[in-house]
Amino acid sequence: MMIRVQNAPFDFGQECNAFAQAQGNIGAIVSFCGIVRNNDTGTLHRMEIEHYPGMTERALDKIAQQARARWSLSDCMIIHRYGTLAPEELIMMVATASAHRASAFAAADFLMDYLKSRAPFWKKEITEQGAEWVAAKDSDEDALSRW
Amino acid sequence: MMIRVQNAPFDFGQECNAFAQAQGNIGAIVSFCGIVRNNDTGTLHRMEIEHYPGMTERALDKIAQQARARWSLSDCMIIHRYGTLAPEELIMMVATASAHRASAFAAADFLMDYLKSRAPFWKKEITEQGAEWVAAKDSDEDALSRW
Amino acid sequence: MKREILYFAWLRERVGLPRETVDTEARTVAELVAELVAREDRYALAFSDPSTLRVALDQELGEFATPLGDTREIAFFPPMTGG
Amino acid sequence: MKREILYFAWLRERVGLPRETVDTEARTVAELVAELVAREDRYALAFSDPSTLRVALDQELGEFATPLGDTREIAFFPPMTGG
Repeated sequence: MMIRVQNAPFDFGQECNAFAQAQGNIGAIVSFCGIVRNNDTGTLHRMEIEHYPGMTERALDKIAQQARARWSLSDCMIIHRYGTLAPEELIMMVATASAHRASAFAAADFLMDYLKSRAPFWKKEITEQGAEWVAAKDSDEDALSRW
Repeated sequence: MMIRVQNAPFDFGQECNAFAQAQGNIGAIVSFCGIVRNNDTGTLHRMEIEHYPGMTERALDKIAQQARARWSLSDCMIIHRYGTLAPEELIMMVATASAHRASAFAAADFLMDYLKSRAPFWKKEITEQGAEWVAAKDSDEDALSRW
Repeated sequence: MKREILYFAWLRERVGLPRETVDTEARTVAELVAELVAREDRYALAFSDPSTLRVALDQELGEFATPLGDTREIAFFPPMTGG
Repeated sequence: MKREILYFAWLRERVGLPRETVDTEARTVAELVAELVAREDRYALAFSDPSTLRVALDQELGEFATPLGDTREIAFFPPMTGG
């Protein structure tokens, strides 16, 4: 179970392959990658991601442990970046491995829902118009009640 | 929208990256990879996948179109192999790209459910004990009612 | 009317060939199956439980009650196991 | 008792610093917030709507009613936006 919190970019495909190759006898891998999306008017200069060193690693570890307790996974992984990111840069990824697809899908979906609202990251968008902290969405908090 | 039905192996990570790089302004990519899993006693020699050339491509195209009609996707892709595969070889993959994670997850999950029961592939497992066609599971047919 | 019949997976193995051309007066899939079953034991065996089988007409899934119309290619196979 | 207080995101910007050590008699998170608010306008502004804020005690999420006990590190921040 690999959890990495880093400023450096990562290679989504390479991480997917490394994760897949580290597995034993599994049938399904699901991976998710989050990307810095521009706004509708294309004026985003950059995104700044702040986090809470120490608590971040604990929170991610706890979320991953919950996923493993709940579904039959052979493994899961999380990479999340912080610092300054340009539009189209990769923010984070998760991957899950399981004998069956349903567990792999559900666990990846669960990891993402919990990461959104329970891991101490905060995003700020710097556009032509100025800087603004991204507000948490009620829908993200509501998503947790699915589990 | 890329759909490939092929005997040749593919590189999961490389395909994930190529798919991601072909996208415009998106926020989320979900990918799934299916792998030849050994049985519990480890006696699987190989898997043979038969398909219905012509209908396969039509069925996959239709499934992908349904996903795009139903969720706001910027793109999706499917690769599915046929022929003789060894344990741990990759069988197939799907990937979806969207502005938001919920659409990307739901569409990938939908693609997999429909691929399982509506794309004309048949798997045969050759083990130490002999050859056996993989039986369709009721649970796979039932999964379609989720959508 | 001449129609192309295809068999896949264990159905192909039981019938003993992957495809054949048949000259048939059958108006529906079910009538075609009845004709085949009447022909030879290997067909009777292959189609002994039609509820376990699927059919495609010109590469689109159909039902056993579906009229053949001007369908050229009729394929029979067990439930699919893709993914 | 001396405790380490951390602020993140817009809360950090409003308070004007990322962390500070305070000597406090507060027994709960809510009492600690009341002490801070009483200190200076920038704290009053930052904590003007506590319902929009989250708190962590020694890096575990807590509530405003949570007793401080021997917590060393108390962090305040807006709802998280990871992923």
